[in-house]
Amino acid sequence: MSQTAKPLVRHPALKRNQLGLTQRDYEGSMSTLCAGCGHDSVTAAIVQAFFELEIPPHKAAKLSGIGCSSKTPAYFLKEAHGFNSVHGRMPSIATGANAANGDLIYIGISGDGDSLSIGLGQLCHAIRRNVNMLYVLENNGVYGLTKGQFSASADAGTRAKKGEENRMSPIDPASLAMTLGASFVARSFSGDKPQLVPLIKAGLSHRGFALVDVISPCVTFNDHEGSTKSYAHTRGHAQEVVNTDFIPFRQELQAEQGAGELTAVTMHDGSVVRFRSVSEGYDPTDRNGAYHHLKELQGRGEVATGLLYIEPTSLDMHALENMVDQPLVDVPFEKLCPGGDVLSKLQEHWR
Amino acid sequence: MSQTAKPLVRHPALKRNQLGLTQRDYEGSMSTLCAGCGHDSVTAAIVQAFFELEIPPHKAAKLSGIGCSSKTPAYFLKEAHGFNSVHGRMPSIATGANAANGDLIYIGISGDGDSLSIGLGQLCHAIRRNVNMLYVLENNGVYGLTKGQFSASADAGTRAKKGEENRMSPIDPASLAMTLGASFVARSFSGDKPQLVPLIKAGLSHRGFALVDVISPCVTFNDHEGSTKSYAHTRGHAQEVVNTDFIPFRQELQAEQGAGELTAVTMHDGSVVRFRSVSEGYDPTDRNGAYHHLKELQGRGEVATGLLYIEPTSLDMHALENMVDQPLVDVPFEKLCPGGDVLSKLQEHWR
Amino acid sequence: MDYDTRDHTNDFVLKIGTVNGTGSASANGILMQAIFRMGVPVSGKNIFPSNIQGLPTWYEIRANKRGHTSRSPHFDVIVAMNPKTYEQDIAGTRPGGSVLYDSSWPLDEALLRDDVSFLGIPLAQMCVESFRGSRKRTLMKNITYVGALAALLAIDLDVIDEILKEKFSSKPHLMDSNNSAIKMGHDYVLEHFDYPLPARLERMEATGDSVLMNGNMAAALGCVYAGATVGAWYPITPSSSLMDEFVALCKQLRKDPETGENLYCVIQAEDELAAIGIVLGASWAGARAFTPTSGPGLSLMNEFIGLAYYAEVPAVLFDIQRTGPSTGMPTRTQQGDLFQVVFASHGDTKHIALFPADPGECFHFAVHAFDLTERFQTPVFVVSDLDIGMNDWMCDRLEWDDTYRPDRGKVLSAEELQNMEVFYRYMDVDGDGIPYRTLPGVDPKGAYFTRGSGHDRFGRYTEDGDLYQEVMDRLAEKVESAADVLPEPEIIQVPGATVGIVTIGGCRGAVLEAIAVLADESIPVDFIRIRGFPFSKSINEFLLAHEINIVVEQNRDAQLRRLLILATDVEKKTLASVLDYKGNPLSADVVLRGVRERLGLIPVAVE
Amino acid sequence: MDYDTRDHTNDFVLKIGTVNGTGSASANGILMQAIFRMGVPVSGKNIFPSNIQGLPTWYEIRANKRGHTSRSPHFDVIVAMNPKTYEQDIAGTRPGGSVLYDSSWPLDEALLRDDVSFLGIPLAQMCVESFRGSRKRTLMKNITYVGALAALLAIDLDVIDEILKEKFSSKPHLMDSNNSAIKMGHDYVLEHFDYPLPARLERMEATGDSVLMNGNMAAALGCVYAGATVGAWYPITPSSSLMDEFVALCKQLRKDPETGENLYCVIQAEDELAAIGIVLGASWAGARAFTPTSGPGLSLMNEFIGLAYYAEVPAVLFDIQRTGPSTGMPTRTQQGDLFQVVFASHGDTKHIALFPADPGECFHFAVHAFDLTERFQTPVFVVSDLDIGMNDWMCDRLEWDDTYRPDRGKVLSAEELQNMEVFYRYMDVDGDGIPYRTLPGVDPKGAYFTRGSGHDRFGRYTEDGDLYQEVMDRLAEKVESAADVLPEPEIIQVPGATVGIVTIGGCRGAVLEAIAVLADESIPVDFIRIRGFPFSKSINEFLLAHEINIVVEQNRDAQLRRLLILATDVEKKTLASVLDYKGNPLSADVVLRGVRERLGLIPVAVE
Ligand SMILES: Cc1ncc(C[n+]2csc(CCOP(=O)(O)OP(=O)(O)O)c2C)c(N)n1
Ligand SMILES: Cc1ncc(C[n+]2csc(CCOP(=O)(O)OP(=O)(O)O)c2C)c(N)n1
Ligand code: SF4
Ligand code: SF4
Ligand SMILES: [Mg+2]
Ligand SMILES: [Mg+2]
Repeated sequence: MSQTAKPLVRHPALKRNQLGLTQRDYEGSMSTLCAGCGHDSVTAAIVQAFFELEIPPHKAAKLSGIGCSSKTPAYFLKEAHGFNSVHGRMPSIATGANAANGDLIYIGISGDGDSLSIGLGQLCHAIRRNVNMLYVLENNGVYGLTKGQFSASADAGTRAKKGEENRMSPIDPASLAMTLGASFVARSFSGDKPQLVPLIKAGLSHRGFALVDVISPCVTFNDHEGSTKSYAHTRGHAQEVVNTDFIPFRQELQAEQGAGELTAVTMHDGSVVRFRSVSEGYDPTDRNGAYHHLKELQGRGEVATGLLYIEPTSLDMHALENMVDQPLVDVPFEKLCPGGDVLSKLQEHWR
Repeated sequence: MSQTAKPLVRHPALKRNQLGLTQRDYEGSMSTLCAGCGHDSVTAAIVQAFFELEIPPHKAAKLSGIGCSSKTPAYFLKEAHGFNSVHGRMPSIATGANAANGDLIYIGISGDGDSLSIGLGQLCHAIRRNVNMLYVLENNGVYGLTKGQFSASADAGTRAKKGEENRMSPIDPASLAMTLGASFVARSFSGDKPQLVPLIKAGLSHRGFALVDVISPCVTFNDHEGSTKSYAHTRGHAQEVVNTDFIPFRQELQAEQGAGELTAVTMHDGSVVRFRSVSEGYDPTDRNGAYHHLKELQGRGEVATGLLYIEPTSLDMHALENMVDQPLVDVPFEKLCPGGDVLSKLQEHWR
Repeated sequence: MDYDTRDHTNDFVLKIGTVNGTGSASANGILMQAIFRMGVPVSGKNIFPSNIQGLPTWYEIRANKRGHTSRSPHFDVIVAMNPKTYEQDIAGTRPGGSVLYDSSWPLDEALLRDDVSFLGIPLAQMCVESFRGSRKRTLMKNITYVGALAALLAIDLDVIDEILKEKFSSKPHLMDSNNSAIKMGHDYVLEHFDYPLPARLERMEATGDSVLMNGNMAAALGCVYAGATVGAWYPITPSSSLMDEFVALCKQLRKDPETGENLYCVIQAEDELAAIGIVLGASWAGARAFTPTSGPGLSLMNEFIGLAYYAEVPAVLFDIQRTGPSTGMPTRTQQGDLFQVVFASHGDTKHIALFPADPGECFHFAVHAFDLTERFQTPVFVVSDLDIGMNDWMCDRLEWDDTYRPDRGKVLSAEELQNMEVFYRYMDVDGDGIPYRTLPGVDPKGAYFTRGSGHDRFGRYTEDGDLYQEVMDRLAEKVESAADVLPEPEIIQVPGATVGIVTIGGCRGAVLEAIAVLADESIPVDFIRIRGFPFSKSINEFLLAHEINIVVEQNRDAQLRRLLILATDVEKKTLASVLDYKGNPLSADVVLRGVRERLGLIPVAVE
Repeated sequence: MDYDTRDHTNDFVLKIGTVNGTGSASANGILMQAIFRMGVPVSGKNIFPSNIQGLPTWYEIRANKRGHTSRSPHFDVIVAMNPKTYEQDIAGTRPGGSVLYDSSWPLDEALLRDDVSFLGIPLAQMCVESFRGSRKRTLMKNITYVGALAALLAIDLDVIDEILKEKFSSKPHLMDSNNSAIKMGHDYVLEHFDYPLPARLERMEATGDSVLMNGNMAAALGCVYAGATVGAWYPITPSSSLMDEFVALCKQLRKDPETGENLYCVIQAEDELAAIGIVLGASWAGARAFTPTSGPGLSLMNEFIGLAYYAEVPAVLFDIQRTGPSTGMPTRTQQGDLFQVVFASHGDTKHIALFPADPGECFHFAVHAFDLTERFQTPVFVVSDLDIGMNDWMCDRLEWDDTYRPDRGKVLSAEELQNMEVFYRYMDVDGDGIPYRTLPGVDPKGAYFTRGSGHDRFGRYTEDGDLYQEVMDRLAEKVESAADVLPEPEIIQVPGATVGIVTIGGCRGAVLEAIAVLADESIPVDFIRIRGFPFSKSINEFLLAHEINIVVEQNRDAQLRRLLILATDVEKKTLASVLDYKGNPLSADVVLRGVRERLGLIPVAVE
């Protein structure tokens, strides 16, 4: 493996994980996004999450649609295959790749235009199939790459840079996902790395479809006064409902620090998600209760963040489809082709 | 108008409405659906609703996608224009027609395949725009016209005629619509005409997007033991949460009959929807409460029916787009074309 | 063309008109199979409505000792079970033919013809007396006419008996009723009519090496044998049965012996955009993946097809054509998607296509398609149609070479990558226009970023015109080079022919039958059937070698002719057209009339 | 081709290289406008990245007294503001040209050339000293180089002053800073360099009847004047600005005077499938509706386009082409969608297309498109591209005939319906292939059922092959008949020419410039520019009248040539190709090289 060679050339000061990799080894090419774009912070959080989870970069697959957000897979995990597909159709690419090789760790990056307009149908159906992947929705309320039109997540009353107002009510990916039966739903803010990193790690470890809706401001087209997706507005209205802490499998639990009752959920791979309800009586394992709470906050103009809902024991697409554990790409042809004798037997019935 | 001529040739016994039309005048061509198909009952309910609302047939426009359900607009209102478009894309056709001529009464007919698979994105966005139309989703859990594959509304655990089981959880159009902020959400059963007719009438009078999800069994492919969309199963599990009664504008309120507290909601056109909560404490004007109740029933395997949610004062697309009241198709060209002088003035700025 | 002077033994067409949803399919199947087992070449064409129950539907069986089994509209025997279509069915009977009808109700005098013999059997009445339950009675009515036809057409009762035994081995309780229905119909004929009819059967030995298949079943089998593991689809007539068959076969042949788990994954997508997306994702990850669809689905796949072409992602698409444009006539056949297939998507694109003529080729071309798509790293289309895909064809028994191994094309292994200095995805290393690809998860060195946006030979994003053009020119060269390895055209030449008939797909049978008739009239014509696009040199040579080439195809706009004009050196004016696009399987009559018109043997008919 | 021996007064190319997102657009606009107002023919080409901030971007201004304003790569003056591209920008300067750069930082010696004069101005430094705030400083740097160029190119300062006054009339506080920046740059040149440069301006009177426009703005204006009321779109470069302009114009011109309510409805759809669906719904209901899009969107619209064709629903589509296939290079131009446009959707289809060459035609063809789509009841495409749509063109002032009234085609009024026996939607009453249509809500007698499934001339559902064919044949005839009323080709013929150059769209300028050069060398060639499809007779005649026709177009696969081969009588071998598909606006050089090669005047370059 090429990594083993790397440490030699690395600067000794750089911290290494069990694989001997430094955080740099999880980075990608230089970002070409605008200085200050929220998406770059999300990229940084992803890099840290993968580094801390000690995932061999090439065992991950990065998928995206089209948009500024969808460009970002080029900016992390340079040693992983990436697929920057077409606008709004990444979920189907992910579904197919997943069917072919369930052993890879799939991370999909999308934007609010990519996911909630052109891609809404595919997103909903990937959720329904519970495709095993982390789906990061970099949500800025606008179409960045096409210069700032409102997206479907733009709040009613929010104003565009040029001043005109969006009057339609937004599509909220989190409550939508919960309604559709998603097995993992979280929301965070690109400016809140301490909250975002554990959520990404939990999402990566969740077996099934993990949606992380990240408010990720567009500094160029939607960070002005009057926008409800600006840094300022988000800082002012984000309401953490659950504080999450992720302990990867193999790492011993540290002594529980801090107050408040602490719940722990164990994932398929043995990792543990620990969370502390910040918002009074919030239980992220109770779908209807969580949904209700979410909507109440929304009613008050507040944005619930944190691990909103989790169903750690849900069946993912592979289980639902009763597929073999071995990735289909690894099944030898001999096991797939029934051969000549079977063919002649079959044809006996066709006479 | 041709109707005025009709009564002469009509059989005197047939009851007539204010327009002098009989129920027959609201019918269409012979149905080619299977004997016993739920969709034909929905067609009958639509005919009755239009007759009772005394709508001149040609003032309605019938739209649909593709499917057995989508064929039904041919079976009612023969004097109305119909548009049987392509699979899953009827909402966009309706949106465009509506933008061009807001004076017509739009009724869209779709199926669960048409609406929840290929058409899911368009349905969600028509809801978001609050397009002024009645959207009837004839929901049978299968793709009838293509011979019985499961649709996205098939319940987990339901079995196909050939026996294999659907393991994915269903997409429930009602709770989806409520999550997306729909202004009118109802559910009924093709076998329950007394409940269905007033809901259709209310939906037609609602200004905005009115979704009526009708469980409409497919006798050929999904009416067997083990199906959760069969006549038997639906009869057994339908739970009316609100009993609705619709009083068109101009008709004096009859003396209130029956017990239970009765609420009345007045629509844009002055018509009144009266409902009596059957299910303890159900309030169809409280979105979150109604949603919660709905989900609870769902948890118990019961299907909530009736007027699930209504927001009579919502702004429809025309209002949101600040359009003139006059249908755009009627605006004279002279008002649309700025003329030569303006053109030369404009060009002064282009030098 | 007039068959009627000929002896009709083992040479007739039987047409059965019923109401759809009344279960006549299995009865008709028994008839087909019986004729087949008597060793007589036979085919069955199902002319059904886009509806589930209550509308007219027909099944046409043609038995022909010469092996001509394309559709023929010369109906010798009509089984009229649907009063709604009595008029057209009776009118459609050839002079001297017979009409078998249900005499439980009197036949309208007005419909009678004196050049046709009417055989009334009180089928409904007999079944009401002999069976219980309306569904049962309806079904048995069908079996009863089978019994009657057995007598009228001299079908061997033992053969029918054998078929029923196989059919109902699992459900013996049905055996008795079927037997008695057969007997009932048979006896009635013996008592009341002269039998057999001039249109009759006589044992032959012409079907020994053959099987009865439809193209969708065969294509599905091809996918199984090619080692396809991921299938994605959205139901659409007439392609749905391809995936139904694939699933059925996999349930039988693709379960892990120990765990019973699936060695395949079939996903019913939410629409065709998702279906092709799933296929691209699966192929990109290294699986052999495919999607069956038809016109409307193909239109929806356009954007993704362009991505696959430009990003060089394999994908196998089956286009089971139906009558277009738009929704068109979903249960009728056509060859109207040729242009859409080869030029799908915006921008400069060109796609590889295979054109099977029958179920046998559907099987072999399906296997071939997977090799081609991986070898050339571009989408490959198998272009079939409703006639090939859903009708019952007699074909040679399928053979399988157990030494076959998939051609995965240029896929680099971890070892190969390790031994490489550096890997560049779109570099033309071998000078054949085909770059090397890598699969995710194999090795960090193989990592690259797949994109539909501008990229250079290194796989890097670019907006540089020269670097962009370099890749585009290679793509053109790559796809063109496939011409050399695609199936060669089927060519049949005769001495002295100056006229060539060019055709494609399911037109084969009708064209060969027409050529046989012309041969009898000693009018020699050569035959070429295109089997792949881009076109091979041999096609060019054939066209240039003939003074006039008549292109026979089933669409309005002469799409094959257009492709020949664009992609060969032949001069336009030497390419004539015979077009049939009414939606039914092609018949030799249409070809003959067209060819005679083009050759000036008869005046051009003005329709 | 080498301009360098020529006098460069009013004949030069200025190239400004900056970083995108630094607001140089308005500075460059001022330069364009100033040259224009000095009466000198000018054009501006924006070569920008598919990115929002931080990547290289260029703006090329060409001033040419002969009126040749197509792109020219012979850069006389380079303004190098982006160190990342110094190397390529300096290398691209023509011998004898000048490079203006920011000398706040030293220029790398290695980049120096002795055949180019380097003019260093410490722009950043000067702005840091004179202005506050980083954003302001960046912006003023741009205005400062405008001032410098004013001196170097001899731009009239009054003209610039006038432009600034108009620009900032609303925000006077910006006036001062801009003035001082202009002065600062101007003075610096006066102090430090010889001025003006050989590439300089001199007042002319050649722009009096012209305006500066881009095609998207002009097309949007056409939609307003045609009376379009419903627009639906999904944002996509380079078509987005068309709808932005339409909305801006409507806000100004389409408000109800009393209520201030909108006399239009623009819907930003959830995707292109919905956008075209909305257009069909609106057209069906009787509005004039349109959608602008580009390649990927066009691919997604395929299914609906087929419905519109078969169900005969009007729709106007603007395809602002960009470099394909797939996502391709979104900010580069191409003519790669010709095939996709005219044959969009599965099954037999053919669509009417208009091909504007410049913004002026975008305006007029937009209006024409609405008349055509209603007259022929079929989708009509206006096929533009990024170069026409987004770049700054000098065009004749637009004229409007106030007597114009929309041609709604055969739409029946309530009265007409009342006086009819019965109405059938698809009946060819007038024998011209065009049936009558009705709008919903007008009269019960007009009711019919619109469907994409098989239908007969009465509008009834059918699965009957003859009835189906009758409608399909009429459709073919109908669309073909449009050829007679589409804009005739632009033809320029000279005595003794045996060679024709055929082109389309935005290639016009470069081709005419090339022809002028050939004329100077007394090589006579004729010119034809296709403006519509289906092709008119005159196109056929032109092609047949020339020994060889050289087709100049901007795509890889010679799509226009292919269409000519299919739809005219010309022999393939007489059609040669000159292709340029690197993504930049066409330049005369490319045309000249190509034509000379085809004419055997120079050997074919092997790239
Ligand atoms: C089929 C298609 N339509 C339109 C576009 C143009 N387009 C590119 S990105 C984009 C929207 C991106 O918005 P979002 O997903 O929110 O990403 P962001 O740039 O805001 O991060 C659009 C409309 C496209 N590439 N493809
Ligand atoms: C693009 C496209 N894909 C597939 C089809 C085939 N098709 C016709 S109807 C249908 C499903 C109909 O199901 P539903 O909407 O539930 O209607 P139902 O017949 O059950 O009433 C499908 C897949 C089509 N017509 N168009
Ligand atoms: S435009 Fe907005 S979303 Fe795009 S890179 Fe810039 S800041 Fe980010
Ligand atoms: S198949 Fe099902 S849905 Fe279709 S008509 Fe028959 S019963 Fe109705
Ligand atoms: Mg966004
Ligand atoms: Mg259904």
